[in-house]
Amino acid sequence: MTSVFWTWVAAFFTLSILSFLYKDNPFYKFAEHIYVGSSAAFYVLQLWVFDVYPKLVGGFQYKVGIEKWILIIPAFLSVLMLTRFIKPISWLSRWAIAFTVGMAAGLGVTGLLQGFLVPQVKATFLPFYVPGTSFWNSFYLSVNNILIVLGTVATIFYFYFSREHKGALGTISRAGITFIMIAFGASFGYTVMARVSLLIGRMYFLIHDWLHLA
Amino acid sequence: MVPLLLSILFSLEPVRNVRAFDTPDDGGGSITVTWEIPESDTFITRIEIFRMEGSTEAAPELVGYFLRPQTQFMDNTVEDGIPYYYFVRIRSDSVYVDSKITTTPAISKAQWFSGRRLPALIILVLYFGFLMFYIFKAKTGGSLFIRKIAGLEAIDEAVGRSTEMGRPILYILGLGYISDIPTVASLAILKRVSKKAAEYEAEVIVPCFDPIVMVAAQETVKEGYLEAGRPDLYNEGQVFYLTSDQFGYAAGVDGIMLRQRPGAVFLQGLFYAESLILAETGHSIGAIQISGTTAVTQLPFFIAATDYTLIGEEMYAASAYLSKDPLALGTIKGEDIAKMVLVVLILMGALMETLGIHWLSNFFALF
Amino acid sequence: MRREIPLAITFISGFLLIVALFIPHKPFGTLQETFNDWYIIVSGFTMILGIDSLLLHNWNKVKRRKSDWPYALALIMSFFLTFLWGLYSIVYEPTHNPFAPTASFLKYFYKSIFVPLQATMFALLAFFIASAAYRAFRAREINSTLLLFSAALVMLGRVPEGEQAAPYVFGIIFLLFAVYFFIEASLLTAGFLKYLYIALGVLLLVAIYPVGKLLLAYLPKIADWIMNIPQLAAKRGILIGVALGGIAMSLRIIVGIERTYLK
Amino acid sequence: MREFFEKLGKIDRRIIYLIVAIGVITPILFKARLPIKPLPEVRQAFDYIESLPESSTVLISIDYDASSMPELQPMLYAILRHVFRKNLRVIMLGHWPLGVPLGQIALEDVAKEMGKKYGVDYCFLGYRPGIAAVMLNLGKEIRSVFASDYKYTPLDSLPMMKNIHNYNDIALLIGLEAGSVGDFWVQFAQARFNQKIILGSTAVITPDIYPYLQAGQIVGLIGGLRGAADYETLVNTRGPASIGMYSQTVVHILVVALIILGNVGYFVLRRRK
Repeated sequence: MTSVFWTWVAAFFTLSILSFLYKDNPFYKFAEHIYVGSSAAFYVLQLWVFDVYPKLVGGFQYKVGIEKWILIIPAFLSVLMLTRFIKPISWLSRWAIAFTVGMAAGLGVTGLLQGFLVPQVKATFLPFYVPGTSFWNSFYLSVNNILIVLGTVATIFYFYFSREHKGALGTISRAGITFIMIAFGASFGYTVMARVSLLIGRMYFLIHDWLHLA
Repeated sequence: MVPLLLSILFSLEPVRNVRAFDTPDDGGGSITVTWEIPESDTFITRIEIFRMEGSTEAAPELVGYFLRPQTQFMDNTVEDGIPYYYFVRIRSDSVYVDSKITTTPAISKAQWFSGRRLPALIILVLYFGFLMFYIFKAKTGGSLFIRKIAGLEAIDEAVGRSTEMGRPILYILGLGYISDIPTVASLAILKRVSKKAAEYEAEVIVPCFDPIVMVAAQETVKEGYLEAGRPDLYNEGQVFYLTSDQFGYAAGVDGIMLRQRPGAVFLQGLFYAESLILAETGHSIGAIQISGTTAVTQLPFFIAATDYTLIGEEMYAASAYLSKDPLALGTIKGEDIAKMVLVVLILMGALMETLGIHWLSNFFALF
Repeated sequence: MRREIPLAITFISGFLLIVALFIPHKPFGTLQETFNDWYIIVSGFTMILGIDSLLLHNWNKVKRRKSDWPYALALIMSFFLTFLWGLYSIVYEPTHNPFAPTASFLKYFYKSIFVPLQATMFALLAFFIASAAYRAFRAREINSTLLLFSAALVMLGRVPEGEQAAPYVFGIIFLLFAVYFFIEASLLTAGFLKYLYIALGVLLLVAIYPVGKLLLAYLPKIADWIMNIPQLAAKRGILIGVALGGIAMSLRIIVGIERTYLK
Repeated sequence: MREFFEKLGKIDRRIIYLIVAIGVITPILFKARLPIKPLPEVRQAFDYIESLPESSTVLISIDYDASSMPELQPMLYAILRHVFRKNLRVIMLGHWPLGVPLGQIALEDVAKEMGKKYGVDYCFLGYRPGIAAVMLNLGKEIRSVFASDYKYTPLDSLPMMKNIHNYNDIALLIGLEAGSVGDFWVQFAQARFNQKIILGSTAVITPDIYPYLQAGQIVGLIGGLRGAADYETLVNTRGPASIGMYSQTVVHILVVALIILGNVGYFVLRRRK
């Protein structure tokens, strides 16, 4: 019996959200507010159980020496953040923000350098001629490589900012935007299937689990 | 039975050239052991690595094993400064044979410089050099040109039109945390938007996904209002937190769009699948929408559903473009020069690969 | 002082992280993880500010009886009910963890309220992707036409039996284009352009059959090729730009040129 | 006439939503099915499970959560049906704490349907933090990370677990992936312990997993809803995936048709201006 009840609850929320497609209405408003409120609480619990508790409380319990006492720094930064509750000294919270923004910058440099810049440049070092199993196979593979190298270069030129896109630069950057547009179309088309899968999942739930029609 | 008999017939050969040495470029606490496997490796069912602490006389301890032929093992259970000796045992079912014990002691220690990352350091220093050079050049005067970016030109117009219609402006910072650069770039655009809004006395609403981003956004909007000379118009309730659930956030923002009917919607920052939910709802209420993200997978949806889109790097250039700060513009020039260097590098690399010369790509593979 | 100290903190934390990339020795080797742990702790406490903001925002609506205030009340109540349910699971249930498979929090709240809400919101995308495609994919000029074609090819190339439908779909598209060119041509006075349009129209009509055959035989391969060659090239170009721009942005933050939340 | 084309260029979005909804619902309601030709990599996965001797043990890892459910849950049901039908034993665990319960729901469902007994034919271990640590310890002794199952029953009290200690005792590992955990499985369980692995993945990450298949590091790959539909076809059950395939094709064709209609309206109006 309880499982029937909970299936109805799930179906109610599913339909309430879907009703949004027609127009804003009390059911959507209700579901939306319940969703925002309960998910906020959900993430507070998740943050506590999976992050803060093991990292801070667990850290103070199990770590030793410097590794333990250094945890005073984040605890202090946390307190600074909370000074926002006290208006006259709320500017102290900027110190904590400063740390997080500095972290963003540091991680930005190291992450982009290692994770994007170098691997992407290296992956573009492709030979213009590939020996294949036959003439046409070789031709096909070589043309593909040439297209990748030229497409990458043209796209980079599209992002050249400090000169008007006229003349040769204009021609290359227009080729770049052509590549970008083909890419966006393909990427859009590629995603449709995954999104429709989600809808099928919900519809199947309604028709099969709730209404027992199929 | 058959492998056992065979291994007795052929007698299992021990592995050769066992070497143990401090793992290079690490923070200590690790020794790498390597060896060579004899030809008859098809009989091997198990490889075991043994360690002796202090001297070759000490009792051997099993520190690792493989169930398939491998020639390298990293022992991460060692302590720095203590000499260790190793040998490797290979088994064919119950039959086994040991290698010689390593003769030189292996002592692990931490390194102060990662030689492996030298190429990264070179590239970084060069790039920073370009950027700093153009920052200093900008300092000594000389104006820099920057091409028109339609999405940024449209900001003032969007804020203005929204004000004319008597509607608020909705600014969405996406799902990024403050430790993501796109979020910081978005804050720079938010500052400009809130300054303009303050000049027009329009309201800016900023619902947030992450509490730290909310705090930073509050400070940013406050600064924007202050720069416009209207700190009196700012109230903390404009920038508020919703929820840290991706689709809960999308549901909440959709609700705000439908009920507060903003005239202009800014979608700037890091977005995931919810991008299209937000952009389509924004379109359905007839708002002017200016989007921007570095998330390549979401760009097609922004292009399709919003009026203007800042593509990738354009978003990073935005703050320099909007502030017209010569120092920031200097870095844009530096970026462009680096781009040209990379283009040359890519073409050169491809050409070298064609000719069968691989050192450049090997240099880049070192990371 | 109010400005210098934050700038100094930003500089030091950013600079240290960059330097740490090249030093494996303690404490630099693990600095990134250490900072990440700190960040998580700080963000955990900042959540208090977030929740305060959310609840206050909605409580004000209730207090001032703004329109839709009952919903704001529902939001506040759902927050506390969920939170208390989770606490109940922590304190009274044997696993002491609301996210354990046996916890009532996960079994009922998560499965029957949270998941349907999340999944349905996500599923709305199927509708939006259709309406956005319909509205935006117009063959305005050459680039948007290419966008349209690559989207249609990949879309049909991904589903079973897509190659059966594709020849008809593209046949119709070619036919329509041909008709369009003929109409254009009929309205022009004789000249190069007129003959060009007629030629293009004829070309499209002739192409319908071979292109259909080609799609029938190779559509999934064509879709893969678009994803693997031109799509990859453009994505790479964008990512290289993003990396350069992001590093420059980071440098601007570290040296204090970029200071959004400070004057 | 002009009005007609004008409407064609500006169909109300709600009508589009309705068309999409009908396109999805009708095939499900009428249980329409497309003749599906399974992809070779899915057949490879199926054949491998087919070849396992009776009462071998299969480990299933749940590495996804609710947002990937529509793609991976049908896959899991189809795999479980196949595995239980072959009288294999199932151990389930997972690395996404919020997804693990979804795995349990499916396991209990299918076990009930096929009359399987807990502890004898299947068991559920749950989640332990630390992806790499869990995987490495499974290479030595499963009890060092999972001393007990999710109900705190010691593993030794479960008859099926008596002789199960490490990868040597597990015939096959099946990982259902929405993120990067699959890479870890290959890196640790396959590369170090030669564990046979089949991965099921969401459409988004499938391209990242293909190289493992080509390199022979995994013995089968089931990608996206399409892969799930293929598997359902092979196992000969009618699940949401194969039913959904018809909807997929219908919706894709509908969207392309809508784009064409929109363009017809657009061109006619542009001509008239």
